[in-house]
Amino acid sequence: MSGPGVGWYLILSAVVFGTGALGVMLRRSPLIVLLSLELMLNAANLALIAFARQQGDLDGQVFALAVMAVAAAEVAIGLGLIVALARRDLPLDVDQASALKG
Amino acid sequence: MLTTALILLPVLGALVVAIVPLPRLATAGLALLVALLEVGLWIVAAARFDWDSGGLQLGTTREWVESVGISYSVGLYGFSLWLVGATVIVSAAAIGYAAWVGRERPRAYFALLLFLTGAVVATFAAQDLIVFYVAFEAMLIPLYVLVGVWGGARRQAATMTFVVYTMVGSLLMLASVVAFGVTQGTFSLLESGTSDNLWIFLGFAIAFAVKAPLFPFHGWLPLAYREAPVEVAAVLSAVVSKTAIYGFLRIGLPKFPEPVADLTPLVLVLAAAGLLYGSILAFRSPDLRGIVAYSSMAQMGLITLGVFAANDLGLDGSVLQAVNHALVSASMFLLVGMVEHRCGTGELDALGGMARGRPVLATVLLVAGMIALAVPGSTTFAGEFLIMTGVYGEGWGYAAVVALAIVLAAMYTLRLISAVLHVQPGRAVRRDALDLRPVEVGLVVPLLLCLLVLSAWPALVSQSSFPGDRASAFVEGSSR
Amino acid sequence: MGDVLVWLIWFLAAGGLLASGAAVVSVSNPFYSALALIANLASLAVLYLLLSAEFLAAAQVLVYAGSVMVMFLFVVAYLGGRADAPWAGGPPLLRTAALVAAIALLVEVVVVLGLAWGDNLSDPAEISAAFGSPGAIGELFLTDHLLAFEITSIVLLVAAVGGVILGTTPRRRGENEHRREA
Amino acid sequence: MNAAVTGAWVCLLAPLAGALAITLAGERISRRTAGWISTLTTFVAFAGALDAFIRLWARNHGDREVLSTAYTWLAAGDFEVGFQILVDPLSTVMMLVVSGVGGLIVWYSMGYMAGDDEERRYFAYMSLFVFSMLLLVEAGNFLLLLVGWGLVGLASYLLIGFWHERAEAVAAAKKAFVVNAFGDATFALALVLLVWETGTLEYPSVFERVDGLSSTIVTLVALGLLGGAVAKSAQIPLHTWLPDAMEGPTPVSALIHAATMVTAGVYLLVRTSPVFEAAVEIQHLAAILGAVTLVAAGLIALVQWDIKRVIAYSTMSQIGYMFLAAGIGAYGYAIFHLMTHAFFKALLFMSAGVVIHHLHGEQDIRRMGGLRAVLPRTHVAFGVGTLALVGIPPLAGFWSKDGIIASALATGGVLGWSLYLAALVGALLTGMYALRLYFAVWQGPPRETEDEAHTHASGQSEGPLSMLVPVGVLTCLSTIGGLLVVPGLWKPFEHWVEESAEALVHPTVAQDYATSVVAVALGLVGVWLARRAFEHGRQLVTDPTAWRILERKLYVDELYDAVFYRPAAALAVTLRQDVEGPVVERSLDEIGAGTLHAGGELSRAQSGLLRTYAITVAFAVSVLVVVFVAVR
Repeated sequence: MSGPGVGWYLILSAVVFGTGALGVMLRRSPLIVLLSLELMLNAANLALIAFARQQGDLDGQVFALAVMAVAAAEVAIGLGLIVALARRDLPLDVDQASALKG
Repeated sequence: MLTTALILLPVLGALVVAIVPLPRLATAGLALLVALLEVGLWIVAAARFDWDSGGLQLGTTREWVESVGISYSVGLYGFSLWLVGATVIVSAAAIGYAAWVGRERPRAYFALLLFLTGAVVATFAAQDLIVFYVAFEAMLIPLYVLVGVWGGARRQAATMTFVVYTMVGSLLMLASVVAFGVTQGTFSLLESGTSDNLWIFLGFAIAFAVKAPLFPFHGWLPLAYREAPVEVAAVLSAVVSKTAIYGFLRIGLPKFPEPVADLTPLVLVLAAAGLLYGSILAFRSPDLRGIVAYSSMAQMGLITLGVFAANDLGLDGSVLQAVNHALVSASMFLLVGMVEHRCGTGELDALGGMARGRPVLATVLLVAGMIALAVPGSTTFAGEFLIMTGVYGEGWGYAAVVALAIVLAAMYTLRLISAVLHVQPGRAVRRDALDLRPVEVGLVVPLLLCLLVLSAWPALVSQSSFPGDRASAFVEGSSR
Repeated sequence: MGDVLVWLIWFLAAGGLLASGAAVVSVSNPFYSALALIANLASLAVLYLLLSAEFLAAAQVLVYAGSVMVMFLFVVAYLGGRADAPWAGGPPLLRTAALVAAIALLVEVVVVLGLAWGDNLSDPAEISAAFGSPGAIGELFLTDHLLAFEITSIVLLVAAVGGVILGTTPRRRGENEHRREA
Repeated sequence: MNAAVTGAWVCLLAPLAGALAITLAGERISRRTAGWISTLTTFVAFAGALDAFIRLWARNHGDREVLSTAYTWLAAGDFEVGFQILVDPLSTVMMLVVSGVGGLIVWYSMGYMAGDDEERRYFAYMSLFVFSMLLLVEAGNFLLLLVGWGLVGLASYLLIGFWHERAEAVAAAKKAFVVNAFGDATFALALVLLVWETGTLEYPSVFERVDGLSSTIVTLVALGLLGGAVAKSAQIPLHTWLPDAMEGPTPVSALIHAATMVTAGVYLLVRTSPVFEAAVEIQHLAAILGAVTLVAAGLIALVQWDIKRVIAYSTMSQIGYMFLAAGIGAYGYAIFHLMTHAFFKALLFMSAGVVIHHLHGEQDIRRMGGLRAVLPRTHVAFGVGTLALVGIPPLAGFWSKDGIIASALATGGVLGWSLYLAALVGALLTGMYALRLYFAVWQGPPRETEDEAHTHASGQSEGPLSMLVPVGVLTCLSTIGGLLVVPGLWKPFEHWVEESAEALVHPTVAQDYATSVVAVALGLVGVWLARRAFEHGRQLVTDPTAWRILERKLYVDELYDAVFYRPAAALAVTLRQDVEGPVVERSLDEIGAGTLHAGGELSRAQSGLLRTYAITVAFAVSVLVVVFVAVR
């Protein structure tokens, strides 16, 4: 393989993952939280695919595909929730959706 | 394969009973039929069992989670087969009693009882720690529900204490199971070696001590035995408590030789204390169930003494006594239930004089009581004698405690018998309270017949419980 | 020469990835945020190609950027102006903690990678030409990972049903209320 | 199988079969049938015993010990105990006594119990008792002996409490059982020691190995066995249950509490004599306890008003003689006295039973008197029994009791002389209390009310044939039964028994005759004293303090109550109130409350804020990464 080694891809993946995590932890808009989550999932996918390349084993790619499917499912549910929130005229703010407070 | 069948039959029976919407009577009949089939299956198993070798038989082992060494592994040793035998017989009697009394929501009730039976059998057959743990826990679920839904007035409190105690024990045991399995690289009891880790052993020991219950861990016992439906109390004290003994015999002693050696004095002292404590409390208990419950606790102390004596006599004696106590305790609880059913109370003050005009009740209660107090010649006496002789090896004091307990047992059992049967009728005893009905006789007498057969030949159990009748060699692990 | 080209493409893709990622998180309008994520996905697809994952790259673009993000944009548009929420807010302690946690994770990963750098991270296995082709992946899915495949499909189905239920329930209740009022 | 053994097995199992048959048949058979089943099976047992005896007799001297094992009853590891019987001279004698006297008494019961509505139960219990007693005497090892030992206790419990609606009867039954359970427990402890020290419980093997044991062990074993014997035979200090046991039906008192079960302790001492000979202090202790009991019981008997209690104390006293004999090694005489005592004491009880039957359950001798005219035949029987008890030649008691006293004389030393004196005092006391009873019941003016006299004037007054025949047979046996041992002339009985247990002392003929003169003289003095007291209408014990102490049985009951029962009961109450309640049960509440509290505190962490959760997870993950790296 020419070009950068797997390690570089992994570092890239880590940085994107960290960015996504920051978004999840800092943003209050549920839409952006959801988008940040996608970012984290994609970072993980990148790592999976990088390892698959390095090991020469397709299992990693298969796994990444499964992750994509699950991410799609997650988006469907997440958007459904957001829409439901909006329908009930609730504020779109994760800090105010705290009915599960113990 | 036969072992798997013994486990699955009641579980599948429970499913069928729970799902098929039959009328009340048909449900009860179906459940009883399954229970009797289970007894029949046990007889087949006993007939196929090679008693001369006494080693692990009729088993199945299938890989389950290979990477961490979990397998579905079940099978029976001589002593497991005897314990399973006691279980299936007691369960059949309990289910029969429930059918006779007629519990509310019969489908759920009988399904739970059958499931309980299957779980207990699986516990006695488990040869893999994970299987053991799963079965041990599966046993608790129906018990929680049976006590919590069908129990007496204080059933909530009874269930809560029972849950708290058993869950603490279970969690400790889970930790120990995992720790043991991971350090050994396998969860199979057949393949794993021994461990000298005191803490892992303590996790198991406390779980078993709660289940038995041994002396300071018996806080759940008085309420649970008083509030549970009487046939559930019978199963609880008769066979569920014996899973602790199986645990000690199959896991505690063989797998943890050094911790056992370190802790034997402590366990023996606690067991002896429990024996006396239970006997003394039984002696002043104000109601029938209290007497039977505390005497049950005393007996568990006695059996534990035998186990931890860890010689041929003690171990054979404790298996024999475990089987005996299962049958005795179930008969006593069922009889208590029958008396309570007639009088509406188990208060000793309100009872009495029931012997007059009720010869069958009197005879049956007397026979059960005499076997319970270990009159010489009974199989319980044989068991106590073996345990007493065995535990003498650990110190003369223990043998003396057992001897003292014999006297106390005579005192509290006679108190129970007299309070029910003798002198003038008590205020709760109606003149027209019936003698035992044929159905009731049919429930209790088979248990007593088993006891009488064992009394005529206790060696039947004591000789065949361990491979080659070398109990101490078995627990020392050389035969694994 | 080929090496240099690959490095160049890699740098471009990586730069796009990081920049668009930062944009996703930092832009205050979800609409732009979603657009930035599309750019992010496109950069990723390029990286996948470099890693011989042709099928995944295509799927990434078609499924993710194509359909999932479109759904996103639809929702953002549907919610309209109300969707705006303040960027951060909350106690400053929270913000600090979030930063610390994210940086800690990053540092840890980098340290771990650094520890393992010398092992065999830089000498990837030899692969055949079919590596990452739809055929190879499809074969794996229908043989070794059949169960995972089926379960994924069930998850998707459940998610679809869930989405429908989440979207429809309140409207029905609203209708009933209207009827009752009328 | 050896023929002698066959008879013994038949002897053992016939009563068991009877008991089972009666229990299982329930109400399908009449009461009378139940009585006949019980009686006949007991006589079948007697026939079996006779057969065993004759066949054993036919064998050569020194070859009269047959051990027969049916199957392994209990086994664990190397330890095995068979269901086995030992047929030897000693056990055949006991078999004959038990099944013979037992058969007569069961037969007698059919008349005595007629009309009781639970006759079937009664006969089932009686058969069970006979089986248990036979098991006790035939047992071929210690454990089976203990089994029989416990089962006779059970049967005794059942029969004492037979009239279970009477609170006294139930209490007496419980007391008897618990005291005997204590004895069983010490007995069992002795067996535990034997198992550990000798590895076996078979008589011959144990007796072979007993000499090799340390003296401490042997002493403890002997002490344990003695505890069992003392409890079963109601010797001081475990004697309190026997007088109370008189609450049971009179035939039960005759069979269990006079003729057979209570003498089991003596049988035990003789059967296990090698153990006691190896622990000679304990053997002497048995003799001393016997001597104390025979005097104390004789004294207490002087102040009793209940006809059955007088006889019960006399039983204790006579068993004291047997203990004395066994304790000094006069085994032949101990067993001989056991047999003659079974004859004349059963006779006394059964004739007392006729009296009680006649008086509709009246047992107080103050309301009796002058029955001689009403019950002439019973009077003769009772008179023979009384004289045999006192030891007037040539009646049965004379030969056996004087043999014991002479053996004490032959033992010599301080111990021998003390025992000798005690035995002689006992002889005097026997004359006093026996004749006091006789005079109070039979002589003097009739004290019956008129209509009672009428009721019984119709010839049936002495009961049905089933009562009279056994009384008659026992009268004959009490008269001639002692002739089996005539000092200086022949002693076939003694020789027979000593094949099983070689005696340690053999009184010379001179000692025998000298003793006889003294003892008979003392007995006659006792008779004379009783006669004088009766004629003057006063009691033999005149001092009120002494009377009270004796009437309260030397306060032993009160002592046990204060030392054992009350502390145990108090301990139970204390444990229940102060340990079980507050510590065990309350701790649960505290655990529950603590859990709730902790839950409340912990639930604060559940803020409901998504972002805090996310941050927590992130921190947790970063910690986990460190852990994983560190672990590797």
